[in-house]
Amino acid sequence: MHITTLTSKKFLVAVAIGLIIVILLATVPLYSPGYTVVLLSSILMYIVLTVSWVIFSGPTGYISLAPAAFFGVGVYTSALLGFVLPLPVVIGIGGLVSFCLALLVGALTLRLRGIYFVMFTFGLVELILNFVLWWEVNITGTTGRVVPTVNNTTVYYLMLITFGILLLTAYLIRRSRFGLALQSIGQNEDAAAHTGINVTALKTIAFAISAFFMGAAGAIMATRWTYIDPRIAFNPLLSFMPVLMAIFGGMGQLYGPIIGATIFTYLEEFLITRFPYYYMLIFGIIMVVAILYLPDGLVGLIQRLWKRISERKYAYT
Amino acid sequence: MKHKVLAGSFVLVAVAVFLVGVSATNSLAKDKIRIGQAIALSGPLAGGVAIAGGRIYVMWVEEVNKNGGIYVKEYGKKLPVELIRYDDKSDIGTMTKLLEKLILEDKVDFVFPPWGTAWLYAAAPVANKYGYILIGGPGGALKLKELSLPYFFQVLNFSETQAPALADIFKEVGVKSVAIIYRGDLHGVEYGEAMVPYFEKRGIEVKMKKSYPPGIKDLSPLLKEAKSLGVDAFCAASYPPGGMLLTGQAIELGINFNAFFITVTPFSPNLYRDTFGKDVVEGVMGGGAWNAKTSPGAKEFVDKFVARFGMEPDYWGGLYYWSSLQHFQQAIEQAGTLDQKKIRDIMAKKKFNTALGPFWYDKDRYFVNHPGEIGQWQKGVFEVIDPGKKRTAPPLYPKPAWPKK
Amino acid sequence: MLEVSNIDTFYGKIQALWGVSLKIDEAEIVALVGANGAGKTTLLNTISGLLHPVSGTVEFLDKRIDGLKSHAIVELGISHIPQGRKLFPDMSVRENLEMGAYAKRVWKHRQETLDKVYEIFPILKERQGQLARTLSGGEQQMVAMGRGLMSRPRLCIIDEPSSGLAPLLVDEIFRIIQGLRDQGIGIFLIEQNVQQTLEIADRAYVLENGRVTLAGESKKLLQEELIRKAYLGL
Amino acid sequence: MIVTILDVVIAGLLMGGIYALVAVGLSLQYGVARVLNVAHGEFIMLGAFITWSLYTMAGINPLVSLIICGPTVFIIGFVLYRAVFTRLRTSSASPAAFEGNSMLACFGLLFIIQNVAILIWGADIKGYTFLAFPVNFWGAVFAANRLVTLVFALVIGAVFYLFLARTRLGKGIRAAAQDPGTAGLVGVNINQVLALCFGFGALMAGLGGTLISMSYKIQPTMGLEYTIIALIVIVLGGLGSIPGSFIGGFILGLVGSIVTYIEPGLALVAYYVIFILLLLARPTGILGK
Repeated sequence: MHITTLTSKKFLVAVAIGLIIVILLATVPLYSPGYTVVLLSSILMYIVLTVSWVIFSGPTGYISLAPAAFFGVGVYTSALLGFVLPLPVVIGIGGLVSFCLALLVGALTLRLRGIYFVMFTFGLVELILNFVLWWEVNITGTTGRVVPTVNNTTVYYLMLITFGILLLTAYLIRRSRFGLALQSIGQNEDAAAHTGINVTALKTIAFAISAFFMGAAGAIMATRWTYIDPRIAFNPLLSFMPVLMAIFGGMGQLYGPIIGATIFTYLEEFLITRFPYYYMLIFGIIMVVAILYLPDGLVGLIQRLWKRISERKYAYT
Repeated sequence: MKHKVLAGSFVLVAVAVFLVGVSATNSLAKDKIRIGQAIALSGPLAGGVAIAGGRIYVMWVEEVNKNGGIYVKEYGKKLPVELIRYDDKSDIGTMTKLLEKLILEDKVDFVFPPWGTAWLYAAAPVANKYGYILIGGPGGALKLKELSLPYFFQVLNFSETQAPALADIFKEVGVKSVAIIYRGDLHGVEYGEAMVPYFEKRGIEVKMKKSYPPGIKDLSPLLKEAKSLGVDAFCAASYPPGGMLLTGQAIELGINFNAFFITVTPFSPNLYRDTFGKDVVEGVMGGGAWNAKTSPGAKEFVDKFVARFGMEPDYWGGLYYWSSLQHFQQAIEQAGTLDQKKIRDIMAKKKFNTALGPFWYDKDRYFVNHPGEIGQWQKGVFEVIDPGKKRTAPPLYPKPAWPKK
Repeated sequence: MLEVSNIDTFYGKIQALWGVSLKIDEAEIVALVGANGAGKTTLLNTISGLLHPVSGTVEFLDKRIDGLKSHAIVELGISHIPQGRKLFPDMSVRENLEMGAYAKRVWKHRQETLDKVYEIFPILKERQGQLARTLSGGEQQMVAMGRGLMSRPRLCIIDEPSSGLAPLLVDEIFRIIQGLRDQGIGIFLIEQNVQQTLEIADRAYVLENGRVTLAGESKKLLQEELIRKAYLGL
Repeated sequence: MIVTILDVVIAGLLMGGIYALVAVGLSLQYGVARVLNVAHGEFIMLGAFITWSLYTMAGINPLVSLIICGPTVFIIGFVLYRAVFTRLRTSSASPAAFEGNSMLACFGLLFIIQNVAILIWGADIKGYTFLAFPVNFWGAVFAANRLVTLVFALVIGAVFYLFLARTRLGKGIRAAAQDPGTAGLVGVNINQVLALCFGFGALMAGLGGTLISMSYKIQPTMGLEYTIIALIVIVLGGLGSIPGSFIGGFILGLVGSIVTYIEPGLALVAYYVIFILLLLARPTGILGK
């Protein structure tokens, strides 16, 4: 970034807004009622899943339906280690296990492209789900596990910190050579390979970084559920939600997925509680209409609005 | 950069609006009792909610309001009941979140349980944490006992009461060997495992015991294998999708056993008896037995249910939930307040009369006075065939062959 | 037969054609010459309905066609043989040719038309069961041309038929094009091979930066100093 | 022993027929129209519920319902394509963007259709009994309704294969799948053909729903389960290929049947193992290019 832009007014405004948001979020548990914390934790969870999904899938264009696998691995880590290790350690381990799984899977499969990669990642979730289910029923003789719980404020702060680290990571990746290389893979993978980029290694690392945060999110959220079984931990819904939220928000900018996940989750919550019997119908209609009129997501809408505002400004001056 | 600033302000406004919206609380004069329930209205569990249990809560609220409400001394009047229902999408994370919303934000007076064993398991500690009474409805895992939550009352505890009754019936009619299959989930594992020792203790040989994954589309190999082993009885611990598939395939393939038992599914007259036909299901055994003959209250409940919904209730937990709610209502009236702690203490100690007879909880807050354990379809009636005085009809053994169509 | 009057066409946000006018009659070969990026393909796509002009008109047999979709234009009798062959790779040669007769007007007669096309390109009859993807470049060009003829066109737009072909094959293709003219079909020919094209063409247009800069009989254009310098390298 | 092997193989083929039937329509929708229709199972569900309603309320034979369900669901699919996807195709920046956008739209449709079905029919499981008697093959016994389903699946698949291979419209559909731009140049009305194609995919789903309702109990939330099976089958067999869907379906059916015989708990694990191994070994599917 240029020195002049660093000191420019706009940048200061952006930093100020960012700071206010951070302060607001960090102090929420101090003054607002208990449920806000619960809802924000859940929104933050979806933001973490969506932003970490975008780290890999945004620039490369590979649509991964594996979030549920990495999230579930985190959930199980929490269930297995939660009673013996302190929670922050468990979260780290959950992330690391997901990271390693992603390295393995990535090295094996990232040569698959397009729909085949989509299907593979989806199959992976189901394979792990069904295998864990079989293992628990036939080898350990149970299907459910109890997860130690912590209070809501702790969950909230852990999720907020994870989100902060994730945001920083995502920002640094976008601005780094690494991010540029990922972008070029998305534009033209063969050309990228010819310019000397180690395509497979880069993709695998990006995939694993994104998996780390999903695993961490899983390890945190598991503490809210008390009881888990394979169908709960590896719920395929959690694979689809980040994709939908990212498309809904728009992937061109870092803030797109954040806005997408926030509005999506809040809207869902609103509909589910106000119109429990019609929620899917209304939500479905909103999804179809949104995609018809906002093909570039909310980011596209914001950019268009901004353009109109600034054009009008210039027109008057 | 420009649109980043715009986006930032956008988020800022959203956060502000959100916080303002959330912190606006409503303080009204007490004119009704508000009860919240996060339950599956969509997703894979919605079907189960519709056939078993989901309607009982609606009907109870209507019944209470028809009588003017629940009398609470503290307010000196009868308070009508309002049921606030949210859809948990069959997702456990959504359910816990909505339950906390009901408690913390909507500040409901009481909560009703979600649907499904695992869901109940997740809901119980949440309600307990806030000191809310949770009466366990549809779902009954023994493991919940381990958590020992003072505000949690368990209504269904079938796996430990049904298995011995089933073993006794089998011994009585002369079953020598059984095949057991069970669904790979908490329900299946608990029931599947629970049956084995009771059978073995009574000298009944377990020749086959296999799990199957939820979602499997063909159970015929299991039926054929059991048939080839020549077992007398076939027992399945499954949920409605598996139970319906299993029965359908047994009929289609003409594979019959002297005794055919499924834990969850046959209890539903609407789904099970009416889908396959009264003659077809003759002799099929199922868990969770009671019927209109069990008690006068049961008959009244069936009549009310038929009048309200145009069909019979399920003969699994329906009467239990209904009675647990009647017990709950009497506890509130006796407490004369809406204070959870006071009501809880009364519920834990007192015995009240309900549709299924006297209703009380044991020291672990488990309900034990069952009207029956094992039922069997006989001429279109789900008869209780437990040994002893609960029996409404003797067991039909061997089960007649599936009728040829 | 075809009359393009004063059209402006945009490619996305960029204006690619500026006030282009031209006409083609029956039984004549009209060539379009121009450098890469001059707007040749844009012009063809505008005629065949893949793009629509922002202003100006395209008339075919005295009927306006500039608002029609490409499938409707095929029905009227204009056939577009695209650059780079664009065959259906997983269909057989015969099926590819039959696709040329997809227009309702000619579908019923496809068998007779097919026989005629096989007369012009005997090699295609031998290869009729083969998948298009397995053919050589020359054979693929023949399929593309044969497919173009299957719609029994009044006007044939042929985009770069000689690209990537051996000289002997190019001669063959050009002979066939002349044969088509002799049957009364109008030909609009776009070619890199300017010398050979102008030799067989009756008239020609030169397109530069989206504008027609020269037009006239091709014999005369061949003598033009400008053409000789810019396109023939003489 | 021989009877056991015969048992396992026939059970696998019967199951495979159902899987193929479920997958064929999706293969068409994705292979040609490039819409990854995650609401495919919802169309199957609609077919099943229409059949159920006709059977239980008017006593109409489910095999007769095929004639009613197919066209009804076809019209729904066709209209939906014209209303949503035609516009989406032009507004999306690239084919890849269209695939993402159309998937999101299909999720919306999934929600809408499922909710409407719950409002109309209620969320509970429903079913009826039809042709539920055993048929004996050299000692191996099978359900009549599943045999009928297999026969119809094969007939429907064959008819549709011939339709694509022989008719003008069928050729237009195949041409549009291979190169939509050129198909337009030779006179194919692309928007119409894609909409028809989506409609035909829905039609197959509707017919599949009718046949499935003879063997399985149905509920409004059943769709996603079948969509997942269909996705596996079309990836196994090759996208857009009708014979591929049948090969993929039969492989899945046979694997399921063999594994269920040995260790039922691993049946679904086996599906995904096969699926993942095949993707790694031959990512374009057995009949894919």
